[in-house]
Amino acid sequence: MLIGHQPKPFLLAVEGLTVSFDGFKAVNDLSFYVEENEIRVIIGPNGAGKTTVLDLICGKTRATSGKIEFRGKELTKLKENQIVKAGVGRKFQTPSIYDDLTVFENLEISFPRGRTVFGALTFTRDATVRDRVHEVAEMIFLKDRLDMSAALLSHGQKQWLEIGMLLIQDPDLLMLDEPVAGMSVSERAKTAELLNRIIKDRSVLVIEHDMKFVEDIAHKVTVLHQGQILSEGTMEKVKNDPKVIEVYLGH
Amino acid sequence: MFGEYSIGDLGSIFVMQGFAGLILFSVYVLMALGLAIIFGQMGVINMAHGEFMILGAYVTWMTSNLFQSYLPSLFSGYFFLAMMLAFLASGALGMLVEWVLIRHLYKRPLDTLLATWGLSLMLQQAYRSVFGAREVGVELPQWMLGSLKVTDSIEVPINGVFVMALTVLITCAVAYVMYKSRWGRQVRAVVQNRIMAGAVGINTAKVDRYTYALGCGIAGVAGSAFTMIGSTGPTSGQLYIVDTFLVVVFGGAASLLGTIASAFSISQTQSTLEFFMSGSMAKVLTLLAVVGILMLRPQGLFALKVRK
Amino acid sequence: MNANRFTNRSELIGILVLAAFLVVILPLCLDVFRLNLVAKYLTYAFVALGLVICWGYGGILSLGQGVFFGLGGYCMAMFLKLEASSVENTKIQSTPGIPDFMDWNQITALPFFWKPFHSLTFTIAAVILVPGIFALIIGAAMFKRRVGGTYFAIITQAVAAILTILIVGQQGYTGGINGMTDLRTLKGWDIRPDHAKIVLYFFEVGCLFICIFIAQFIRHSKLGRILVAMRDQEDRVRFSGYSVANFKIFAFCVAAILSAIGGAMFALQVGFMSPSFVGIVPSIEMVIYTAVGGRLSILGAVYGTLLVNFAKTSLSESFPELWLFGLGGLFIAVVLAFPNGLAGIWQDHVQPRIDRLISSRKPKAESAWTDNSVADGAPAE
Amino acid sequence: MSDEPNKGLQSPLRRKLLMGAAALPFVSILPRPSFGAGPATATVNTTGLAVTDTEVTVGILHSATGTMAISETGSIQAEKLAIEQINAAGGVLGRKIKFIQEDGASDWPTFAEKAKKLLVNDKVAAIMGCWTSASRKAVLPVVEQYNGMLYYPTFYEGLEQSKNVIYTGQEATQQILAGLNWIAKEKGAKSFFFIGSDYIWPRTSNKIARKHVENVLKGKVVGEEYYALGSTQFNSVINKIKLTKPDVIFTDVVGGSNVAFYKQLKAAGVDLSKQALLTISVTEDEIDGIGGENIAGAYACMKYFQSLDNANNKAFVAAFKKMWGEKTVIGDVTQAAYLGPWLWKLTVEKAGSFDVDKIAAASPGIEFKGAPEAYVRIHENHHLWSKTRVGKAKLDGQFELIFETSDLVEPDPFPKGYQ
Repeated sequence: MLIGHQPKPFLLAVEGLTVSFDGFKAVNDLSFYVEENEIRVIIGPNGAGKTTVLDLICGKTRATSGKIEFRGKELTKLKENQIVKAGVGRKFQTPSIYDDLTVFENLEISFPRGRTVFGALTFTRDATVRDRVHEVAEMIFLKDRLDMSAALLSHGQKQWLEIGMLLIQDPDLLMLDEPVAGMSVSERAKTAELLNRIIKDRSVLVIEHDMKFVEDIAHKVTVLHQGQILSEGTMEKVKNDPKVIEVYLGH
Repeated sequence: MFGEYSIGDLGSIFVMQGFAGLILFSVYVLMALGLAIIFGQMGVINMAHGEFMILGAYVTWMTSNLFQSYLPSLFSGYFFLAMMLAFLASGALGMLVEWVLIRHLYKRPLDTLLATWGLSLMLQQAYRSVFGAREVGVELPQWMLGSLKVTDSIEVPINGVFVMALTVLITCAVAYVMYKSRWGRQVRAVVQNRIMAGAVGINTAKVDRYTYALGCGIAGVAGSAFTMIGSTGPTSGQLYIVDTFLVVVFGGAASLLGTIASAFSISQTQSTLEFFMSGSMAKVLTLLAVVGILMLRPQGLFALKVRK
Repeated sequence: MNANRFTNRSELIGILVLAAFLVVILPLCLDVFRLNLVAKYLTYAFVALGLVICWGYGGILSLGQGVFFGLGGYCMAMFLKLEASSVENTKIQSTPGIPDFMDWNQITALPFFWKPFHSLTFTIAAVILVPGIFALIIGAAMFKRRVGGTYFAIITQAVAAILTILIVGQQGYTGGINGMTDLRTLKGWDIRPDHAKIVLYFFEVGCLFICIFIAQFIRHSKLGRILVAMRDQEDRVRFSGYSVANFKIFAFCVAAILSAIGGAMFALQVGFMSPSFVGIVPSIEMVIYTAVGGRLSILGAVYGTLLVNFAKTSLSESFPELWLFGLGGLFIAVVLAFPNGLAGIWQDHVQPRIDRLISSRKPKAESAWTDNSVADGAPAE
Repeated sequence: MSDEPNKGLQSPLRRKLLMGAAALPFVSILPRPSFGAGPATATVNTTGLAVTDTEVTVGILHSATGTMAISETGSIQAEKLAIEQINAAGGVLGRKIKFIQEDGASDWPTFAEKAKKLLVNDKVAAIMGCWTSASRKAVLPVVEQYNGMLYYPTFYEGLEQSKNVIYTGQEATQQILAGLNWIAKEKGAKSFFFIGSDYIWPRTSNKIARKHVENVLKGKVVGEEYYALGSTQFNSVINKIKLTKPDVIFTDVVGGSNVAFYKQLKAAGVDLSKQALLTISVTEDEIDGIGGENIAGAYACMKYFQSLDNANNKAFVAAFKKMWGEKTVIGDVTQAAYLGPWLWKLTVEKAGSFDVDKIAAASPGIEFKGAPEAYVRIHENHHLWSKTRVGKAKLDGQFELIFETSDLVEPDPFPKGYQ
C-alpha cells in the first residue's frame, strides 16, 4: 500500500491505528502517511470513520491502539493543547467559532501567544497581533467585519472565520472537515480559492464529499470504508478502482 | 468493639444491619427512580423533586384522614388508594410544571436548576400555608405496624418489607415502561435525537410532558411510602435532594441499572459505617467516598462509552 | 473598543456611580443600623462578583460558593474568637483561655490547627489560601477530567452538604451549629460599637472596589475573552492550543477567593460565623444575587445583591409568608424572562432611551453595565 | 402587627376607639380597660425606650418561616395570648403593651440582625424570643451590647447566665437529674443508651446525664449516638439498642427526626410499654407529628404538660384554645413562653420602671403564682425555680402525669461536678 520510496521522513505517519467504541471498531488497523506540503483528501461513505481519524490525530478521541507520529513526536500520548503546539490545526465539521466575541477577538484568541493562564492575563494587543489579525482577516474576506459580533456572520463567513483562526495559528498540518459543506456556489468558489492560497506552505488533510472540489485540490486521495483503507492514490487511480466504484462512487 | 458481644448476637446484628441497609437502599431507589428518568433521560435538573415527593406524602395524609372520618371500615386498605392518588397528584402537578416552566428550558440545563429551585421554594411555602408549618403524622393501618420475628434476636419491620416490595414492583414497572413499551422507545428516541424523532412523527412535546410527569408521579409514590418511616413537613423534601442527586449521578445518569447499583452501594456503605461511628460521621464519610469516586470516575458506575 | 486594559470610559462612569452610591449616598441616607445591614449584604457581593467570573463568563455554575464563603469566614472568626477568648475573658470556664464552645465540649487544650490563628498575618493568608487551595483541588480533579455543567453543580452541592455536616458534627473544634459567636475585638480594637461599624463599612467598600477592579482586569484581559470563548465552543479553544482545564480552574479559584474575602468581611461585620452560610440553601441563594444583577455584569452583581437582600429584609419584616413566594418567583422570572438580569434590562430598555436623549447632543455612548460584545449572546449553559 | 403610635390623634376618646378596634378580634368580649393612668413616662423610662403615656412596645422574635417555624409557632401564640391577657387586665404600669413581631427565619444571623433592629430602631422595652440555643447565642451579644432584656422560653443546655436574659425554661440539670433519679428508682434502671441530635443541647445534656448516671446512680451508659439534624434513618442505632439491651433509652432527638425515630423504633418491634424510654425533647407539639400510637408508653421529663390538673392550667388551656383553635396543643416551651410577658410585667411593676437595669436588678425573687405549671420564682441567676415532672405518653397525644418533684428545683446553669 505504500507508494514509492521517500527521500525525507513523513510529516505524519499513522500506523496500525484502531479505536473501538464498546466493541465497534470505528477505525480498524489504519495506516497512512502524509508528506510535507502534501494535500491529502480523505473520502468515503458515511460512517467510514473519516471524522474519527481526524479526532484521533488531534487528540479529541483516544486511540485503542496504534501510533500517530508527527514530526517524530508520538501524538497519542499528548494532550490536545500540546498537539496544537506541536503544529496540528483542526477545523470542525460545523463551524465552531465564538459567537459572543467579535471577529477580531476570535482571531486574536487563536494567535499563538499567551496560551497559559498567566500568559493570557498579561497578554497585550500590540502591533504584531493587530497586523497579523488584519492580514488574516483580509485573506478570509472579513477585513471590514472585524468589529462585528461573530454570531452575525453568515454560515459561509463562519466557515472562513474558522479557517482564518487556524491560519493565524500557522500549523504545519492543517486538518479540514468538510470545509465547503453547506456553502452557496459563489462561497464555494471563494473557499476553493482561499484553500488553494493557504495550503501553500503546509500539509493539509481534508475530508470532503464534493468530488469536483476534491479533484481540484487533492494531491492524493485516501478512500476509507468501514474504518479501513479501501484504496489510496491519485484521484485518477482511485476513481477507477473497482472496489471504490462498488462501495462509493457506484451509487 | 466486638469483644462484648456473643457470636450469636453478632450474627443477628449483621443480618439486621444488612436489613437496615436494604431499607435505606429501597428508600434511595424510590427517590432516585423518578429523578433518574427526569435527569438521566431528559437532562433536566429537577431541584423540586423533594417537593413532589412531599406532595405525595401530604396526599397520603389527607387520604388517611378521609378514610378515618368517613370509611373507617376500609382503613386497612387505604394505603393502596393513597399511593395511586399520590402518583396522580404529583404527576398532574409535574405535567403543569412542564407546560409552564420546563419546556422553555430544555436547552439550558443549568437554568432548569435555578428555576426548579425557585419552584421548590414556592411549593414549600404553599405547603406551609395550606397544611401548616408543623409536621403531620400519617396513621398507618394496624397490619403495617410491628415486626416479624424471624428468630429470637432477628426481627424484621413489616413496613420495611412493604417498602422493599414496593421498590421492586416500581422498579420493574419503570424498567418495563422505559425499555419494553412503545412509549419507552419513543422517550429514548427523543432523548437521543430530538429533531429526528420529531421528523419520524413522534410528538416530542407530548413525550417530554409525560416523561416529566412520570418522573414526578414516581416521586409522589416515593413520598407516600416515606410516610411509613419518616416525617412529613413543608421542608422535609429538601433533606433528600442532595442524596438523591448523588445516587443518580454516581450510578451514571442515563442508566437504570446504575441507579440501582449506586443506591445499593451507598446505602450499604452508610448503614455499615453507622454501626461503627456516629450517624453524622457515617454520612460525611459516605458522601466523601461518593464525591471522591466521582472525581476519579466522573461518568459514574455505569456509563456507555459513546462515539461523540 | 478595549483601548484601556481595565475599563472603557462608560464602564468607568458606571464604577464612579456605584462608588458615589456606596461611599456618599448610602452613608448619608442611612442610620448606622441600616448601614451595617448594607455592609452585611455587600459581603455577599464579593461572592456574586466571583460568580460573574466563574458562572457568567466561564459558564461554570458552582452551587458550593457557601463553602468558600464559610472557609474564609471561619478563618477570620477563628482569629477573632481566639482574641475574644483571652484568659481573663474566660476565667469562668474549666479551662480558661480556649474558646467557650471547646470548654463546653470537654476540650482542654487548644487544638493544633487553631494555634496559628493567633497571628493576624497567618489568618489573612489563610483566608485567601485555604479556600484557594481547596478550590484548586476540587477544580483540578473535576476539570482535568472534563466534568462540567450539571455534574459540577451537583458535586459542588454535595461538597457544601459534607462541609456543613462536618462543621456541625465536629462542634468541639468548630462551634457546631451555633457557630462562632460573640466575636469582639480585632487586635484590641472593639469591632462592635457604631463608629467601628462605620470604619469597617468603608474598609469593606474599599476592598470591594479593589475586587471589582481585579474582576475588570480579568474580564478585559485575553483570559476574560478565553473564558467567554470556552463557554461558546470549548473544543475550539482546546484545539487552539489552550489547556481548557487550567482556565476553568483559574476562574473557579478566583471565584472561591473572592467568596472567601466576602466571608472574612462577614465575620468582621457581623461578629459571627455559622454553618448556616456553608450549606446548599445559602449557596444557591448566592447564585440568585448574580442572576438578578445579570450574570455577565460585574457591577450588576453588586446591585443585584443589594436589591435581593433589601427585598428580603423588607418583605420578611412585613410579609414573612410572602418572602419565599417572592424569592421563588424571582428565580423563575430571572430564568424565564430576564436571563441577563438587571444589567440586561438596563441595556435593553433603559440605556437606549438615555442614548436617544443624549444622542441629540452627543454622538455616541456605550453601555455602562456590560461589555456589548458579551451581553449580546445567549445566556450561559 | 399592632397599630403605629398615632401622635396626630389627640382626642383620648378617638385614641381609645382606635385601640379597641385594633384589639377587637381578640378581646372584644372582655371589658375594655382604659390606658394612660399610670405614673409619668419620664419617671418610668429614663433610657429612651419605646414607652409613651399609654403604650409600651415589646418585641416578639421567633421563626415564622424556615425549619424552626414548626417549633416556634407555639411560642409566638403563647406570647401573644399573654400580652392580650395582660392588656385586658389593665396593662403594665397603666400602659397597653404593643408588640412588634419579627421573623428570625430559622437563620441565626437573622435573629441577631432582627434583635438589633428591635433594640436600636424600635427601642423595645423587652424581647420575648429565640428558641434554639444557636439563635440565643447569636442574639446574646446583641442584647448585652445594647442593654436589652430577653425572655427566653426553651429548656436549654445551661452554661450561660446573663444580666440581660431571663430563662423561663429549665436548664439541663433541672430538667434531667430528677427524671433520671425517678426512672432509676422506679424501674431499677442501671444501663442507659443515649441518642440525640448532633448539636450543643443534646451533647451537653447527655454529658450531664452521663456524669449523673455514672457518678450518682452508679449505672452504666452502654451507648451514646448522635445523628445530624433532620436525619430520617435510625435503623442502625435501633439495632445497636436491641443489641445492648439497655434498661432505659434516653433521647434528646429534636425536630422532624423524632417522627422517623419513633416510627422506626415501633416498626423494629421495640415495645415502649416494656422498654423504658425517657425523652427530654418530645412535648405535645412533637407528638402531633409523631402520632400518639407510635410513642405511647414513653416517658417525658420536663416541667409542664398540657394535662396538668390545676386551676391556672385549665384557664390557660381554655384561653389558648379559644384564641388559637380547638386543635392546637400546648407543650412545655409554649407554656414557658407564656410566662415571659407575665414575668416581665410583674418585674416592671415591682421595679416601678421600664429601665432595663432596674428590671434586671429587680428580677430575682419575682414570683408568679398564676403560672400554668403552678408557682414559679426567678432565681438570682435569672433562671426559674420550677418543679420537674415526668409524664407518660398516651395514645391521644397527651401525657399522663406520673411524678413531680415535691419542691421547686433550683436552677444551676454551671453545675459543679457535671462539666
